[in-house]
Amino acid sequence: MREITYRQALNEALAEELERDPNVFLMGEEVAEYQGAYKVSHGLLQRFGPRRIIDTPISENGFAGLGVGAAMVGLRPIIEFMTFSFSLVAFDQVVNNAPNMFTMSGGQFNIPITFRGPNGPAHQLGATHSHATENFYASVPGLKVCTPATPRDAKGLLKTAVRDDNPVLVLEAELLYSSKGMVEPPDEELLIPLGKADVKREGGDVSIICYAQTVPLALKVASQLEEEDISAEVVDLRSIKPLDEKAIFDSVEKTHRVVIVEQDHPFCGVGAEVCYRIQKNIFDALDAPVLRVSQEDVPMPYNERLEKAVLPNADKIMAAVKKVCYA
Amino acid sequence: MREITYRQALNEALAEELERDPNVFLMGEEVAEYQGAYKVSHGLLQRFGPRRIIDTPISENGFAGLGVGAAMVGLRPIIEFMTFSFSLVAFDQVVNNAPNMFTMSGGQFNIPITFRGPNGPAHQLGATHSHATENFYASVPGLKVCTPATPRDAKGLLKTAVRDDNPVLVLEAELLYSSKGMVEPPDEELLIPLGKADVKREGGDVSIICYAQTVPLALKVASQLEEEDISAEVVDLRSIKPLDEKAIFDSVEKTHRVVIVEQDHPFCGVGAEVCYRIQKNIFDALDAPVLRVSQEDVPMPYNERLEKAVLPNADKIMAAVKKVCYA
Amino acid sequence: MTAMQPGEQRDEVEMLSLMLLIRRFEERASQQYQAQKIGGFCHLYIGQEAVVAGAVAAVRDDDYIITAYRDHAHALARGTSANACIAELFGKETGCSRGLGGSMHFFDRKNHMYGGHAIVGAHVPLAVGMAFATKYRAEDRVTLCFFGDGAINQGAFHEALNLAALFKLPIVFICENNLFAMGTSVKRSTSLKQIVDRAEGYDIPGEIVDGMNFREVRDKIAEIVDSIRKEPHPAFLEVRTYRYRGHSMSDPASYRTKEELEKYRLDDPITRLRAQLTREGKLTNEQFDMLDKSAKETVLAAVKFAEKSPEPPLDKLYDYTYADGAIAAAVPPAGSDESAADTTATAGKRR
Amino acid sequence: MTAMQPGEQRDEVEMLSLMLLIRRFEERASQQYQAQKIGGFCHLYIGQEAVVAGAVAAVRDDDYIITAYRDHAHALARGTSANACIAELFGKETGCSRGLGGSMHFFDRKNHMYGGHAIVGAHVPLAVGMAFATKYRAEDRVTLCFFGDGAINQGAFHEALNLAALFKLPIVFICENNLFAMGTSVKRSTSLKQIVDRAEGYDIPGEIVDGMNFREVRDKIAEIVDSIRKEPHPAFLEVRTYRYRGHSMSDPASYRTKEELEKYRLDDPITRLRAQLTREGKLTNEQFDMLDKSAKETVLAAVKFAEKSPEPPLDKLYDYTYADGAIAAAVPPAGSDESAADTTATAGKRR
Ligand SMILES: Cc1ncc(C[n+]2csc(CCOP(=O)(O)OP(=O)(O)O)c2C)c(N)n1
Ligand SMILES: Cc1ncc(C[n+]2csc(CCOP(=O)(O)OP(=O)(O)O)c2C)c(N)n1
Ligand SMILES: [Mg+2]
Ligand SMILES: [Mg+2]
Repeated sequence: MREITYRQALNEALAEELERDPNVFLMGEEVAEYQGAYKVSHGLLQRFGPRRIIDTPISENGFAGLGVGAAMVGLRPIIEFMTFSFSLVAFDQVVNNAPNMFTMSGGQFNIPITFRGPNGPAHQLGATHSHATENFYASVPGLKVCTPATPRDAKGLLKTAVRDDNPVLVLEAELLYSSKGMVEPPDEELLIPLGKADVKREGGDVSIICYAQTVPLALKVASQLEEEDISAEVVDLRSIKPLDEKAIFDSVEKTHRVVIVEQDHPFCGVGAEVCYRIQKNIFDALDAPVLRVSQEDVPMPYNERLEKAVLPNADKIMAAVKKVCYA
Repeated sequence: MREITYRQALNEALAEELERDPNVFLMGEEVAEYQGAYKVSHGLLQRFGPRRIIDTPISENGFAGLGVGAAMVGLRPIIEFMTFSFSLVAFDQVVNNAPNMFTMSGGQFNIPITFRGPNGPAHQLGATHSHATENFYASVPGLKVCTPATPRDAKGLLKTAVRDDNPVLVLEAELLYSSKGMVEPPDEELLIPLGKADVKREGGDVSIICYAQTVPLALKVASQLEEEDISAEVVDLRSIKPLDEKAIFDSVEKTHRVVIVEQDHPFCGVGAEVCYRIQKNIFDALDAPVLRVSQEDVPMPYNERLEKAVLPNADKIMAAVKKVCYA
Repeated sequence: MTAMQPGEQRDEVEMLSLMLLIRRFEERASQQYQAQKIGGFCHLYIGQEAVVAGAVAAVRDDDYIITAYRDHAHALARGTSANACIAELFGKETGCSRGLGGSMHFFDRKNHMYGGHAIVGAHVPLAVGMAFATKYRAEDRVTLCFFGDGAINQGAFHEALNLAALFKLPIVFICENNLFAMGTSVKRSTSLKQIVDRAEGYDIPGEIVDGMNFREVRDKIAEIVDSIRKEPHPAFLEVRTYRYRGHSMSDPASYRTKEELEKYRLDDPITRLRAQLTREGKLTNEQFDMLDKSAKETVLAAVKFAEKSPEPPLDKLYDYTYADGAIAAAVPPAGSDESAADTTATAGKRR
Repeated sequence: MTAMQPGEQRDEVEMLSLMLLIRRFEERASQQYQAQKIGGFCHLYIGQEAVVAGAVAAVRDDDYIITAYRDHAHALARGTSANACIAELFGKETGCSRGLGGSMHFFDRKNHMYGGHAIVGAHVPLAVGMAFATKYRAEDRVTLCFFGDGAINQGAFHEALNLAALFKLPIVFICENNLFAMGTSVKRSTSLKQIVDRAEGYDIPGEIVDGMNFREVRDKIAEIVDSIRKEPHPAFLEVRTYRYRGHSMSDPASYRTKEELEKYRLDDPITRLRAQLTREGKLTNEQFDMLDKSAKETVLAAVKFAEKSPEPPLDKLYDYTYADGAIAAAVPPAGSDESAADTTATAGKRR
């Protein structure tokens, strides 16, 4: 194991999959000559050449669809959205063509494509550039959605996504690109299955269910809670879809109290889905209502103070935990 | 009161608002010369002329954006999507430009636009043409979403939508276009507020929460349940956003048991949101887990029998009701 | 003119019988739709037969074909059986999309028919992706992408054309201009005098051809494809044609005059090819009647076949969503006939 | 040539001082960004000043203007105060978008500046809608829609141009071709030899103008706008310009050579207009220095103003989402200066 950044982990995953399978290629805006808008694809053009690392014009709908078509005839495209806010102009290709093809063709055409890029609010980018898209995409049958929070998960999930025979969205966290963590050495194959949550910290009093950018936040709150003698378990979903019900239920059966920390908007968000499943399946295990901490239900303002107020934060999580614990 | 169809009700609403306010216009594919793909705009071209009833090419993203721009400078566009499945190619305009403008401009530009058209599965149209989009749009702050189930609601909600100073989506139900119901005479102004649910049938044992195409289904099941001595209350949400929490909670406080019948996909759907709010706010009122009946989480197959199996139906609702009642 | 002589490759009488098969198939589909044996939307190709027939006559069987929702003819032209096509309309397990796709979503991987796509314009980027893959693998396949005159005003179309031109992909964009998108005539949807002019905006060579004339379509596409195989590049072809029926089964088509329709009917593509062949002594009236009878019988037999076919099993409802579901095992893996992606491994093929 | 003589309308020395204001503003913004007083993305206009200055010099104050995210200059050119612009960058309540929009989302309704839009290409349909509204109301306003060379490959752009042409809307599409979209040069993004050729694909008249030359830009736009006011129609203008800085503050712009940058710097639009005016005896060196000093002072004062300004109140967080929230009362109702929608009521205006 060695310590690398989340960005490096993604870069290694890309390089390894490009190396392993000649059908894999990477396409997107500024992925090649510019080395990636966020440098995730740094060095790949030099290593794999312009046939496999391909810059595009600003045509998300066009190149997302190009990827789906290439996948129909046997390639395994990795399509980078510079950010998932820009995937909204390609929405139809992602939600209509990619996930429906297998059904509509009676199973003749599966679509082994990976859509990846940063997702969710970064820092003061304003309303158009701060979209968290996980609930949109997870709602669509035929898609899979994962949301790594650590370098290790980023590498392992991305590699698994590329090998999956279905369309998979890897929703990365821009604010975590420079964060560091321990990852297996490059010569050890690292694959993390989709649909397996990870208990990032064990605890007995409350389950904090989180993913992506909210994981470090939840861990921080969990440490603070220790001082107040509340033992929080931090469950990192890692995959939104498939969702690891078992891991969630196991934790809740133990703690009986749940706070979900999500980075999307609350209405019909990930928290709502997780909550539904918990109360449906283990209603009697709950000693308090499930609470969620999400973005406030407003378009993202630019002003820093307001942005902070819109985002989930430690105070809000803390308050929610206390509420469920003293309910 | 007289009996008219849902389609006529919408047509009257359009005509009355066009008549009332010269800033209102109707634009979309085949709305004018063809008299509407589903004849909702029948006769409007003849009455209001081509300046205000405007056919477009197949350019949903273009004319949705045109509507938003026109709304920025004082017009009140009604944009028809032939079906909301086609709104997915215009997704960016609907979720990025329309709802964010007011915030981004610091309140200088509100967007008084109505997007309307049939939404949700119709009959054997297959995976690309059967999208229920309510959870996508309701998840976006800045949008309002309503889903009329009766001719009266269709007329009253559409008229209110046109007068609202914000972007409102009126998600109509194709399968109900020819259904009939009592509506106030044309000389009586009919406005139904957004955000007010309607108890379509009173009952004491279980709350069936529904909207749009699932309302007649729920009412049918409620009658059947009577024979088995279960008294079901049918709450028609009418608006998904704003959501009428009070009406929901009032019903649940009375019945203590809830089945949500939605027409979208389950994952991060409307049912999940309604469930979250119930358990959060009136946890102790619940005698059983909240259950939802939705589409199965698969792309819509063409085959009729499979399509029926995917959709919510009376049997599924019945089973869910019995489960919550005998829990 | 370096066009190959497609006449050497595809027998014209065979192609005439294909056109007859398409016509009789669509008539039967219309009748079965009215008898409510077919659900959903159903768009007929009657009047446009020479377009797809001319196209398939000009290309190899392993070239890629993809189209919009008016797709029955494209499957038939590619060799999908009438049985599998009617069965699809009936939603049967024996259908070319297992009864899961329906009229608008015909697929036939084996015959290189890549659908049947129902969101207007949205399949044009897919076609570009298919052409991208052939170039990536240094194959000399050409992709034929069919779409209607209505599709050229979609953003997806625009982005796809620019990408194809930038990447110099081996693809023919074939606009089946039947003058209407539902009830909207081309002149009300497109800001141009002629559609083909739009190709210039991408620096893609464009041409117009008479879509009622099988030979013209075939020869023009053969010429284009030939030039693409020599040096990959995109091309645009506006094919002027006409649909005799309404847009879909529910459309009375009152937006056009009887006279207009009659004018085009007089120019019927089947009548025309028949007359050409007869004049040249390649076809007798008796032979034609036989071909037509056989087409009718094939379609009628297909209806019987479809009627007797089973529906897709209910208990597999959840198996069609992800390729790792139970159904996947039964399906040839993606790319099974498109191996060896690395150009270095494809000796003898064009780079 | 029926162009109005814009020189009669806008004093060229005034326009030079606008260009100086823009330049000094952007330099200060750069510095303040590095000092972390500005968050998010920040895209500078330095090098392109003649484009927007030429444009505003050619139109009326009540013509509509809308642009992409590189928008500081467009607001300043429209008369938004430097105070309100710096305050917006600082996220202050006194900002032109109340501190809620940020660098990419400048708005100023009063001055007919309709944003600052950050999704590439997505504002082009909005512009078409604005032009639609003016025609609907039979006003003789013209809409100027600015966008970058990168935007022309977006579907939204394509659909918008076709709609504008079909509906004959009074709009000028102004492509600020600065040769790059981030690190992607035009020749790598666009399948055309020159961008303006794309306009032909919509039957929209297109022209090219030297964007480093204020007078050329002004005169060409004046000529186009004049013709549009006579008879509404869309027009396309490719303005050849250059940005001296990186795409945004974080871009070292290593995709281009120092020589290329130097070549354009020698052609600096401010230097050029200054030289023209000096040569013609309309400006002395002293006057120029005064103008520059004043620009610098204005901007510095604006920084002070912004620093002292309050932030938008936290307790109104929920009031900016819907127009029926508390904030709505404070805002002039939509269309307040665009009354009387019915053409019959707009006597004396062109239909
Ligand atoms: C994005 C989208 N918008 C609208 C529709 C509805 N629709 C289906 S076919 C059609 C007309 C298409 O006309 P054209 O492209 O000319 O093809 P043709 O029907 O003439 O073969 C329309 C508007 C759709 N399927 N997809
Ligand atoms: C749909 C979309 N895709 C990608 C981006 C990211 N992005 C922002 S600006 C830009 C380059 C635009 O270049 P151009 O249009 O030439 O304008 P310029 O920056 O030169 O003014 C890109 C790719 C975006 N904002 N929106
Ligand atoms: Mg057509
Ligand atoms: Mg540029």
